Amino acid sequence: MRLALNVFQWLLLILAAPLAHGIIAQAKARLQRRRGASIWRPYADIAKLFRKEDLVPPSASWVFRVTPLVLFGAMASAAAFVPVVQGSALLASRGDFFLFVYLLALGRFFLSLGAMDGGCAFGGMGASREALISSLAEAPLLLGLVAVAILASHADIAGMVGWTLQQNFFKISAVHILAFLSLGMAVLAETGRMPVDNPTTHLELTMIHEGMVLEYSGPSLALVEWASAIKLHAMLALLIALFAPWGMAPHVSAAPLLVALLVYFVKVGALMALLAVIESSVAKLRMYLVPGFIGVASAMSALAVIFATLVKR
Amino acid sequence: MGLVEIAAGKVLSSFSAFLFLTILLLAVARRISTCVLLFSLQSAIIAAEVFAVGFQERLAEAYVVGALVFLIKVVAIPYAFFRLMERLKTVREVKAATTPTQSAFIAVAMIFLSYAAVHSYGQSVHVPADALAAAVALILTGAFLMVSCRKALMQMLGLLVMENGIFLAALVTTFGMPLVIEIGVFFDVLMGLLLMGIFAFRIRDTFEHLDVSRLRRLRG
Amino acid sequence: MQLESGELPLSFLLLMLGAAVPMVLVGSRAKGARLLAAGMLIAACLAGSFVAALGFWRTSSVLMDFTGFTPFPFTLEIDRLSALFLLLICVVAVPVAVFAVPYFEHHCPERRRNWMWIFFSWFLLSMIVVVTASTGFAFLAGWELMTLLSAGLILIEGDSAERRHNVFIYLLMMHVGAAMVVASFFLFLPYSHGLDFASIRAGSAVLPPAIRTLIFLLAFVGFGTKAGIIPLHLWLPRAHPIAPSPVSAIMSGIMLKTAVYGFVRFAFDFLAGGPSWSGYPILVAGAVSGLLGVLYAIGEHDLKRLLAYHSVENIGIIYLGLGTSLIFLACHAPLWAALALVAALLHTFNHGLFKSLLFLGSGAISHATHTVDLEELGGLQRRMPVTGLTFLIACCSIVGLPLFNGFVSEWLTFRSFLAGAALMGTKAQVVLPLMVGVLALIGGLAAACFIKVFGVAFLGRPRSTEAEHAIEAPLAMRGGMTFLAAACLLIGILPGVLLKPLVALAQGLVPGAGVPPETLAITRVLPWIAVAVIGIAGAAALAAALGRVRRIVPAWGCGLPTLTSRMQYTSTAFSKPIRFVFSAVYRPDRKIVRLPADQPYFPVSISYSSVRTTSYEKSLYRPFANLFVAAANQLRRLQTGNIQVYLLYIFLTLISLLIFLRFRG
Amino acid sequence: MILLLPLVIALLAPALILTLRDPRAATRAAMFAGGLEAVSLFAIVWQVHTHGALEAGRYFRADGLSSIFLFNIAFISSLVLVYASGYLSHTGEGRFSSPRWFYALVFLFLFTMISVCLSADLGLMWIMMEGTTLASALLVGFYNTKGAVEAGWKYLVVCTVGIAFALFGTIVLYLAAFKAGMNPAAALDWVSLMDAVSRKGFDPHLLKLAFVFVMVGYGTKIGLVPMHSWLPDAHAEAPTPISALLSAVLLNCAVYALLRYVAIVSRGVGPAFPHTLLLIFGLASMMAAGLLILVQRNLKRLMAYSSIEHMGIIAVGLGLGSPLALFGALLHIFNHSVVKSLLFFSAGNVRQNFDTLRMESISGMAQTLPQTSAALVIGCVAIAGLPPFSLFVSEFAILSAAFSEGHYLVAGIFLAVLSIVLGGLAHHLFHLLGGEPKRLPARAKLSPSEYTVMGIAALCLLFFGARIPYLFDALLNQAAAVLR
Repeated sequence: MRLALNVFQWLLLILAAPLAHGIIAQAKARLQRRRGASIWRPYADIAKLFRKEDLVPPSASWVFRVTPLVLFGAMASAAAFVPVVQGSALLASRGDFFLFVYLLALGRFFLSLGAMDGGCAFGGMGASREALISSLAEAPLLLGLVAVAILASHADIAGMVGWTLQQNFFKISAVHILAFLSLGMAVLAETGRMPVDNPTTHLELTMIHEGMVLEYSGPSLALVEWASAIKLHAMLALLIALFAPWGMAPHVSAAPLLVALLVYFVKVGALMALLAVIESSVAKLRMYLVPGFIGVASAMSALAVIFATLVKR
Repeated sequence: MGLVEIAAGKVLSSFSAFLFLTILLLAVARRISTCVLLFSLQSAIIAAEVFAVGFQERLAEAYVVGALVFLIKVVAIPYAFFRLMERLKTVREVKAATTPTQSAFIAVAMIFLSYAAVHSYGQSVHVPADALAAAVALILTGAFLMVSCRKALMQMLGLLVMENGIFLAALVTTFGMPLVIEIGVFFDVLMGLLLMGIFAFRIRDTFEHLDVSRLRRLRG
Repeated sequence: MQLESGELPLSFLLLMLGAAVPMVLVGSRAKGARLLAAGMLIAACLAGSFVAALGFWRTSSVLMDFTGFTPFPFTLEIDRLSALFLLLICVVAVPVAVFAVPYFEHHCPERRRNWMWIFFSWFLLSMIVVVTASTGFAFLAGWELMTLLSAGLILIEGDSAERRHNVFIYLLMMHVGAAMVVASFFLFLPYSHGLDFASIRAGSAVLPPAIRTLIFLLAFVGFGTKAGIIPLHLWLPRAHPIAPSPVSAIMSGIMLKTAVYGFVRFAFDFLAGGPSWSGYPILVAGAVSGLLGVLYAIGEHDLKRLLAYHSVENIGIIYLGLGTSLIFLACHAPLWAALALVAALLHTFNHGLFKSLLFLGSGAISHATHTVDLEELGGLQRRMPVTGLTFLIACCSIVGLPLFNGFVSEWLTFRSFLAGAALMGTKAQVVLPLMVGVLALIGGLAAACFIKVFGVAFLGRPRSTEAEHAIEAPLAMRGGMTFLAAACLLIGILPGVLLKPLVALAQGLVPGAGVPPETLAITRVLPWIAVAVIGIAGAAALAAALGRVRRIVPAWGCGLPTLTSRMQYTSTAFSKPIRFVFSAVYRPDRKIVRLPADQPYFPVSISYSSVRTTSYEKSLYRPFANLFVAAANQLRRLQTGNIQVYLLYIFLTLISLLIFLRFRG
Repeated sequence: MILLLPLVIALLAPALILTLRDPRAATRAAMFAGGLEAVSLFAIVWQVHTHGALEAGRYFRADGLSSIFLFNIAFISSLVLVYASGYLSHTGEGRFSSPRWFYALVFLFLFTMISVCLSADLGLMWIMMEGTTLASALLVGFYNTKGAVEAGWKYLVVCTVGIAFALFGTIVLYLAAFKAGMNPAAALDWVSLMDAVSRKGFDPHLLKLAFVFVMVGYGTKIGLVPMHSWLPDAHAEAPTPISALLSAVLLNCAVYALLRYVAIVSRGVGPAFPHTLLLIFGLASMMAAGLLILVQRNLKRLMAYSSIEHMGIIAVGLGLGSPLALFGALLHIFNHSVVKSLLFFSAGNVRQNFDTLRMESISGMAQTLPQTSAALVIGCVAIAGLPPFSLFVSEFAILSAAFSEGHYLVAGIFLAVLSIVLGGLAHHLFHLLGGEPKRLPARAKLSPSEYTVMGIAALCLLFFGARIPYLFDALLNQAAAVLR
């Protein structure tokens, strides 16, 4: 039963990921007083791409072709770490957040290689910029998680969520606020959202993530897009699970689970709205201001770790 | 025994006055030939001293040694020096690095120093202080000559003066070393002088001077 | 020589290593003789792996005693720690030797090939002596020989002023380091009966604290010089690139590890943790080496220099683990000390595997293209598929991606940092968790660097005609690389193979330690992750491949007719953003020259150069060396050539001695 | 009576050789005499080993300590004579500088050195020590060039002055014995002195005074800083076989002479005083020579400074005084002799091939003179104290003694100097061996005689690095027993 629930959570994270993209796009459109496309459009896009032919540059090797698969595999596996409606997940108690973060890194590593394999300038440019941002963003991401882990005295995600669930919402500490902020910033950098990267840009010189996937088409592009949607969704879900898990089902039975699912939708919806607000109100940072942005996140996360150890004392 | 010792000391100390005089003169002498003569005189004094010791201590060996000193140091070596100077046809000046006045003061200082040294080290050795001081002063003078004079011949002479001092020290402290050893030492001194003579010729032949302070090709 | 039961394999190994030599000497110019020598060497290494495996998994202690023969006690003994390193040496040496057979034939001048093999086998033997020695004499003899023979191998390879200078720096630094190692051994002497390890262990119990501290610091700096921690790394990026690739592989993959072995032997086995603060300098050295090492690596475009800097980085990671372990030891937390030690030792082993694989890959590249300059490479994946795949596996391993072996050790290191948070009320409680950030930064930058390396060298279009006409390496080379790559994957997915005996080893070195649960956790979870990632990727492949057409079309060229290789990002361009952000580390001296100068907007050529100006040699070592040379010149001046002055020296010596005697004697 | 055999041979040989005008006949005669000499010396060593100390009259005696030096003399002089036979084949006839004069003087030189080691009387020892200077001065000036004459003069004068102080020291010791009531005839015999010095209560003040003078005197001959000034000149300007003899035998003989005094004085006033002086001079020599090696420009001067450094090491070993240190120091004496001969032989080949020893005008030797280069590399590795060569063993022994005695400062300086020296040697060696050859050698291959001696020296270094033969070990222990 629990296994089925875990598989359900996992499928939810994967299958609803394009929907999350669609909702954010819709929210942004509304904020910008546009009508916007349907929230289901990402599904249509993916379906359409799956039907198209796969164009491969002449210089590309098998690395180029394998990259979308590895990326999708890594992201989908990472999604198995994140609890959604109850305090555990498929791999949440076996693996820890380091594994989660490094699975994301695995995907990113291959995506960058795939970009370099295209043999044109934009792939290299995108990979180079991504390399800078992601190498810097890894530290605040891990440190933020470490702060929470120290408070929870658990390194596995299930344990961390379980600990938070037992806490009173109103007794939340400064560590949580700092960690949440730094993690949020790191998530923005990791998933390539504003103000670090503009996911909807079509101006080559400002592209990072888009630059990397420029040479992909057809099913490969579909997998890449889907994988990045999963990544965003999983990270949002992780933020929720770590900092606002309240409402998750305490035990496996139908009614609490349904409530938990609804509560989850509300919470993730709120986060998406927040994301949309940020994306509509903030300009993209210049490339060389990004390290400063990540630096702030790193400082906050380090502070969070220090506070966490002080709190534990 | 004590009486004999005191008597020997008196005899020996009276000689040491003459030795100090030769030291002073050696320091201020400007010509090599003068120095050689002074060395000869000095050796004669020492030879006399050897005989005195031999007489007082009734040591037959001492007479042999005295005769050797006389023959080698008073006669043979000065003669060889004069021959050498003739053959080398070199400038006769000493060419010291110090002026005569300075040298004189240094010589006086060295005599004082040797008295001080004998005073400090010679306490336990019950020998006449004057004679031992003279020996030490001779060693110091020899060293001074070798350091201050630029002529190869003067370095040889300085070495001989040092050797005189060591010999005298042995004489006044222990009435001389065993005869075989003394003869061996004399032989070494002679051979050393011979070799230095050979080298003096070679220096003159290859460098066309005898100024050892200008032998500075090899350094560092 | 005393023979005991059970050491037959070891004697076999030693004999084989020695026996390779006369074969080559006698065999003159014939290739067969060299093949025979290589074969014997490989057989010896296989036998050695067997002995080591027995020692490592079963702890069958093996002893060889030459004491009756040699002037000082010379015994070899394999305990678990030795067995681990012996295993590393033999396991890495086999594929490297296989790789070296065609490599030496192609790259060494005819008359030097035999010497190459002779030195190569002696070099391996010296390292085996180092890790199995159980007396100070044997250890130090092996230690010095190791340096000497590796320098010989570098010098045989070729001759140029730069090479000589680099070998000079290598030799000198190694000697100074060895002097400290010598001192740290001998400092035990007044308190132990001899220099055999058992007496040293016994003697260390009665060491006064000051001597204990001194030994620890000397061992730290002495072994650190060999390991290449910053700022003692000066020789490392100089010596590795100029060695033949198989030798670089051994030097970087194994030789550096002997320093780790020595340090672990001293800090854990002999000193049982050293002074209470001992972990912190190690931790700082590890962090500094890791960060700066990877940053310097990113700035390089000579592949072998880049890899050499990555050795610095990885040694940094190993030292982070060792430092953490020492901190835990000082805080009386044996379980976590064991965890951190396991992490460090596993990373040592892993680094041996993937770094030698990387250097072999660079050898295959230079074999195919005659260059290791990244700017001249590109598109090799299509031309050298096996080299490319194995190199990619090595890249993933060194970056620490899950499913590859580097991840396991880095993960264990992360977890030991995290465990530090539970050390209530100590400095470590704050410091260790923060190290997570440092290691994360190191890992992120390493990933950036290897995206650059693999992307520029193997992917995209070739940047030179040599790269365009590259052909795959010969079978032996491919075989060697494949073996190592398989080992990386095996440990990456099933780390339990090594972890179990490693935990036992750590328990031996850290008294009172249990089995760290983390080691069990990672063993359990990784196969699942592998199944998940590969399964999902496979499913996605099926889904994407169903009835779809794949068509090869030129990439869009912004309207230009074709894309050329000059339009690709170069290695320098790729690393530009990171170098820009960390310009404080590089202090680059950038120059842009536009020609002709009077037409800035219509240049015929633009050349850009960016040189790192931070130089340890200039700012740290030069002044030191100059000091000695200045002192020597002063002394030289005292030797004036004037005999009167010489005599004066003698007189003054005598007089000062007399004065000394008068007043003090 | 066997004791007198090598002395007689060494005295008769020059007379025989000087009568032979044909250089080849002279060479053959010298080889023959050298062979006899070596055999007779080995016979003495064997006799001492099996029967204990030998005596011949009042003036000659050999015990364990002398036998190890005699062994050294026999081994090195054989190597040198064989090497010289090839080296001198091109030397013409001149006043005191023809092959027959060369061999005659070499045998005289050997005579004096063997006598030093066989003397039972400190006075005789002094005479023979001075004799070594006299016998070798002409050999140092053998080439009669400006440099050779200058070096010869400096050698003669500086050593004679130094030795004069040793005579003074001997006299002071004699005085002490005399005052303590010893029979004057026996008062210079080292056995009776060693016996009497602890029993009869010599004046400690006089003993110390004597030792200071002897230390400075024989220290000059050993080449300890700051009395070393003659050494680089003489070694660099002498013909190569003589450089080897000076460095590998003469310096050791001076060490032997000093050791006799150390043994006596240690019994009289305790070992602390002589050992302190040895340590001070040893360290000064190591440091100064180690630094000076860095800035040398002449290959043989470089090696001369290395000799000074190694004499410093030996002095430090003797100054530490523990059994292990003595073992190391005595072993180091032999090891250093072998390696230094090897190095000087290689330097001789360099000189014969390029007609210069200035290191800046030589390069690319690895290509042009591969065999000599190999010898040079082996020699430099060995002399830097690296395994697998024997100097590693002896330095290991001295260092471990320094540490176990708690002389941390000494040990620290020792280690630092070793690194400095390695740096200097590697720097010079790379320059000589690497790069493009500046000129072509006269003859690239070694002659069989050169090949043989250099091979023997190298193998000896290697062998002693792995194992000290039983006989040699026994000799070392006998020698060390004398000093304790």
